[in-house]
Amino acid sequence: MRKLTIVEALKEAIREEMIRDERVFCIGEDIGTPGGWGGAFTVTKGLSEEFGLDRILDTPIAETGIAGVAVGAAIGGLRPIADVQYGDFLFCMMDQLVNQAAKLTYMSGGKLCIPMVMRAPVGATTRAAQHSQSLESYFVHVPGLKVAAPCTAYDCKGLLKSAVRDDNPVLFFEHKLLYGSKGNRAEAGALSPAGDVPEEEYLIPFGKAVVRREGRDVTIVGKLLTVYRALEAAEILSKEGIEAEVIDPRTLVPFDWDTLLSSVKKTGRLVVVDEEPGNCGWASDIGAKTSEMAFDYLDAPVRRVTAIDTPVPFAPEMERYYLPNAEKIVAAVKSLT
Amino acid sequence: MRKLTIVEALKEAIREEMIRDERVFCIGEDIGTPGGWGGAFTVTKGLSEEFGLDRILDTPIAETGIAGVAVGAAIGGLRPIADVQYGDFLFCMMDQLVNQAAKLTYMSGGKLCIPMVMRAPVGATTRAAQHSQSLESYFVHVPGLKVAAPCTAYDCKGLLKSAVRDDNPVLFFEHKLLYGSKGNRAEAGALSPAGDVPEEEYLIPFGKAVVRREGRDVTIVGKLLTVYRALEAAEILSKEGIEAEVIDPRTLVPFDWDTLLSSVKKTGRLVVVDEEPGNCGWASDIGAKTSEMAFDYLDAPVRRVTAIDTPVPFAPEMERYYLPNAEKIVAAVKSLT
Amino acid sequence: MKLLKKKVEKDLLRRMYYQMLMARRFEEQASLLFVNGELPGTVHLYAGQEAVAVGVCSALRKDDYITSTHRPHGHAVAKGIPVKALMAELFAKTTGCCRGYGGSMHMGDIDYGMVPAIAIVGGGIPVAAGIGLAFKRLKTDRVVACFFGDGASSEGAFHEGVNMAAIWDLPVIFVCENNLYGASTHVSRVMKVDNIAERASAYGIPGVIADGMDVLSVYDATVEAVERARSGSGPTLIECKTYRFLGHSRTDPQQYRSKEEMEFWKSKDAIPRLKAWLIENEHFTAEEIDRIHEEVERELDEAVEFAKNSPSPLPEDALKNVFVGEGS
Amino acid sequence: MKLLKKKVEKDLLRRMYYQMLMARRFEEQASLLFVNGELPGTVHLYAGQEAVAVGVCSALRKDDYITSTHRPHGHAVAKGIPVKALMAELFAKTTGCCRGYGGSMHMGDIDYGMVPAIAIVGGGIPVAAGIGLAFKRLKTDRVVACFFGDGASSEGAFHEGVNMAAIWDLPVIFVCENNLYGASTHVSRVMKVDNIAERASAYGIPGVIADGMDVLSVYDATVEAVERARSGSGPTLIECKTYRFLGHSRTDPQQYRSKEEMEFWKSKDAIPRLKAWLIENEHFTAEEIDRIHEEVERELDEAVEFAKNSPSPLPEDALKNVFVGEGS
Ligand SMILES: Cc1ncc(C[n+]2csc(CCOP(=O)(O)OP(=O)(O)O)c2C)c(N)n1
Ligand SMILES: Cc1ncc(C[n+]2csc(CCOP(=O)(O)OP(=O)(O)O)c2C)c(N)n1
Ligand SMILES: [Mg+2]
Ligand SMILES: [Mg+2]
Repeated sequence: MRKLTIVEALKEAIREEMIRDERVFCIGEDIGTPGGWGGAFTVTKGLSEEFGLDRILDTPIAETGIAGVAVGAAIGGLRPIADVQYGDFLFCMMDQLVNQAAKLTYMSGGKLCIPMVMRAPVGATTRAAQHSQSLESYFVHVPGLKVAAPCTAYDCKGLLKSAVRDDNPVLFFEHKLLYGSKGNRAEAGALSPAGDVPEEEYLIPFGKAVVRREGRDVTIVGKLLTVYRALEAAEILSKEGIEAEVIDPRTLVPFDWDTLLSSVKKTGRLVVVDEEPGNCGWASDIGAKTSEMAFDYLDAPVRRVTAIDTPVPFAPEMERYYLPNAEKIVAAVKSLT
Repeated sequence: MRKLTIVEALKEAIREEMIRDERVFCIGEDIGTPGGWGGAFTVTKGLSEEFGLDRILDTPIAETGIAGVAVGAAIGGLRPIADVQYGDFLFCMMDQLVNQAAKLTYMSGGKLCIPMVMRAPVGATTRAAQHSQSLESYFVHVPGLKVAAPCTAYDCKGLLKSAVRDDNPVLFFEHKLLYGSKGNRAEAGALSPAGDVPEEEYLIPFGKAVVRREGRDVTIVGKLLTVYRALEAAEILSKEGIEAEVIDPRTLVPFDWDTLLSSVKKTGRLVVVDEEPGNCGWASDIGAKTSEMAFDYLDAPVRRVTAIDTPVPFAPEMERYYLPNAEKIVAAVKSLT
Repeated sequence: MKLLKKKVEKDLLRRMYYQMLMARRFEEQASLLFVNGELPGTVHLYAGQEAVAVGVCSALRKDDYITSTHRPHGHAVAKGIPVKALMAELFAKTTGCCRGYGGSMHMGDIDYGMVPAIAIVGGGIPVAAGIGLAFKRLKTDRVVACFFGDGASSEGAFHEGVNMAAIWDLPVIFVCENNLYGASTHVSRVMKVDNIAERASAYGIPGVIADGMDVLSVYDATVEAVERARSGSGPTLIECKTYRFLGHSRTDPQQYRSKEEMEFWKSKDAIPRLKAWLIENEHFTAEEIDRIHEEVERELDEAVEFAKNSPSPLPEDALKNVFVGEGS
Repeated sequence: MKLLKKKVEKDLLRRMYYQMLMARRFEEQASLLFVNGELPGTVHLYAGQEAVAVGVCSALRKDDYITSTHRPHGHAVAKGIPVKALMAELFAKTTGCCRGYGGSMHMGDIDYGMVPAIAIVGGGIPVAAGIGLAFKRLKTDRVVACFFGDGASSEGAFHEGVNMAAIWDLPVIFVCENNLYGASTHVSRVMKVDNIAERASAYGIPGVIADGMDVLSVYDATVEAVERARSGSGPTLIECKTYRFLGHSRTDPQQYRSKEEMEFWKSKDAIPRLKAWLIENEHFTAEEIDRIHEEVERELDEAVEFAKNSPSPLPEDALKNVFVGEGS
């Protein structure tokens, strides 16, 4: 099968959906200008040539405006795919996402629908405090938003297409070190998880996790980049005879509890790996709920391997210390046995 | 000892700190105008007469501006106490709080300090989706912010004074149903926890919890209004022979793990009560960490009694269903035994 | 009183008077019910500003949209949502326009072209721009009118939303209801320009001032703005000088404004003003006007009756409608 | 070239030339080091805009403050932070101006009156207003200059921050560096006015235009604005028409602007322009200028040397400095 990078897979998803449905369009900063980036991470590069600048719509630098316009465009009958250059800037549009996008359907008693996708790149890449945050859990905490966090090209394509067709607002997180874009957007330390993507159209439903690796001794769940960190750790552990099962939830809202709980019931142990800081983060949520729902099956406490509770530091030495990695996961697993 | 409502206690704290230190001032919407509200919940009412409109500074309706100006004022040598009329509007200033206030000290390598207090009323009072949210955990998740969530007049005064003297940004949450303001700001369903407040000056350090009720069978921890819900539940349980220990952390960052863990080690059971939605909320954080740190002491899973994962509905019947209450807490406790 | 630019049909004038009166009486009823403890939550009453909502909405088609604010009752009446559904919403009943999920601050019904009111000050402004974008891209000639207050014009959302509508020539009519106060704060304390309309120049769009106490002045200005919008020439900012007669919200001490000022503005009340004009110009007789009053009272009584007799949501309905299709 | 309003001291001119050259050469070095893989992260280079930073900062006192952006190197040089500390920060060393915590995008040092750069576009604007508020309340006559780009003027934070500075007459100089592009997007696509200075009228403050390729033009405009600010007459918005000579950031394809446009602006380069003027007007001889060049090269070499030889932070230093007093 042909291999695509995540950038290619996302672009293909957008293209297909834009061809399928005239109402679909992209909106964001520097996404369309000919000769420009095609989005901070080149996902929309080339699309304005095909669809025109009306449907690959460059905006002023105005995040509240972008999100608010996306909400309004959805109300008015379009299906926006909005783009924020770095996830960190979601904080500039938080009101529109949390108070409007997430709540209007409910406030209307179900009469209004807000079909919009908000794409946001996250993750630390030596850009320091304001361009490195992982921030998915803020949005998992907001009732009324769906949240995707895929980590393979196959999933990115299939989930983005589902997100575009969903009648609800979707936060769609992408990890900067996974884009796999070649050339001038390659980041130091980037993985390039080019993967099989069929030519035929397919959709992936929200709420279905994937077991990335089977194992009997411990379950490790991560999201985005940390799925790969978990797989690295699993390889190391395997050499020592510990077989880890690695789960990739793919979407955080809805979340596939069946898959995670079956795994935990089998292994009796869970490590949650997350690039967000620990306090009130996603790892705590998974930990608390698993502890509650699988209490009698757990042979050890759920361990959380997260970023440390500090802003993201600049110096690479400190950034490495800040982030979760395979060694930390291995240590956490060993502490359970 | 004299009894003060929380509004009175907060006002007294602000007054004392403004007298003590010329650099302290208040900034927000409708906080100073003579003949106006004195803040959405009357906390600053009367203070502009005493300190002038320069130090009880009314702003345009512009939350990013308020928070940004507070950050800048702190940098320039003042000590702002900023006010947001409803906690829900924190989302309009999220960028300044998360990306600037919380991070500038770190970004500067410790050279800059941002002594600011951001006061925010939270809680549901039949105002529907955009004026009812409890949202403390968003800020607990942000490294670089301290977070207070007191529920008595005594604590409100002592902690607010400490917050003003802290050289770091503090998010100071107040619950609308606890203000105890009489007259025209009284809310349907409000408690009026007027409490003893000494005449003499005192400060309360951050990071010290209080055991509100002793018990041997189960620990219940809440914050703000849910501390009172927990106490109600404890009374009901006591009649059935179950003695609950109720803990009020008072500050969420830093958090007093010693007090909570000693209690849990004694009782072997924990229920966390929170008015925020459950997903990625504070209850999950306390649950996960307690499960991790006190695994061997827990006789039952940590149960979370939270708001449901929906926006806040308008109809009172639905709002009651949305919120945690004593009956739900009682049921949770009983499910553990 | 300013002459109309084109012959205004008799039924348009009738509807204007009817709606202004209904909006006023609706608020008086709501206020009473509220004080009697029959309504939960809070209310921000629209009394005094009726000429704005009605003047604007009279210039719109049914399939045009409006966005609204924390003070939406008048907008809802003017956009034609049945008062039964509005009253039932205040009572938090399933027959309400938001089925009891929204309440006073989120009134609206997209079937009548009113987006559920956004009570985040300024929050509706970029949303309106987005609706305008959709209307334009879908090659309709529909427009959207965006109501907001003087206070809202200080919000960043105003700046971003108006600018986007301007650069893309979107069919949006930005209607600033300058009632002199944002809550207790006088406009002169929060801006250094005399008119909010002047801010239009920062975006390269026309800014016009209308007499917000004169429904025909507002109507005229809107008709012109709607024409621009429908023809693809982009947005207009209309500042309507108006005044709210009652407190900002349930609990307004109201001591930040003087009796004289309040009296002055009450003397400009748009409703008796229109009534006098209608009779003077022989559009209607005094008796015909009386019959409108009777009609309004009857409908309002029916609405209250309807609301009181309607069912409340079930507690567990709270779980519904978080996502589309999980609904009631 | 425009005449100075007052006799400008020789050492001021010397410092201007020195700083502009340093700012330029610093970027050329940084770019080289970056391409060689010696620096982590990304850089937004300031080359081309030096007249703005230097013109503005030359009109400030040491105890005045500046706020900066994602493109801060030039501001930092102009505000007088030692280049050693700047270079060491790019190398993520403990001797850097932010001790390796901030990097290129957060350069600054409050001891030199530069707030660590805020790389959230527009984010520094309300912060600058707040600093102005403090300076005013504390009864100092200090001022704050707030640098931001053309792109930033579309942000809500611009609207809110400038308005607050205006209504409270705060001692702030808003310096918009209009380099024609926000990343790849030309200003004409994101605003309908010709000059950002025109937006000042929405806030009732003066808006002036300076030639951002002429340090003396920028200096003059700033001197006037600083006088207004220090005397309590409030803020000024200065739009400096300028151009960035290099890509927006590390990875700029740069195909959104034409060779001709780039050549045109390079022909206006402020550094040779000042040099010619200095010699022509006999402020300095060509040899004296050469000596400035040598000095800059020497200092820069020393700075790179210093940076390379400085220690890196320990990994666990990441835990420090989250809160004040938990520091290094
Ligand atoms: C973002 C935000 N900030 C503050 C408030 C609180 N608030 C509600 S109405 C209001 C005053 C609004 O003034 P204006 O825009 O002039 O409208 P008016 O009330 O006069 O109709 C304020 C401050 C809010 N709802 N949303
Ligand atoms: C809030 C925010 N949105 C987007 C960005 C990404 N970004 C960084 S620089 C830039 C362009 C800024 O343009 P301008 O303000 O004109 O400054 P210039 O780069 O031209 O100096 C953008 C979009 C950001 N850093 N912050
Ligand atoms: Mg108003
Ligand atoms: Mg620019």
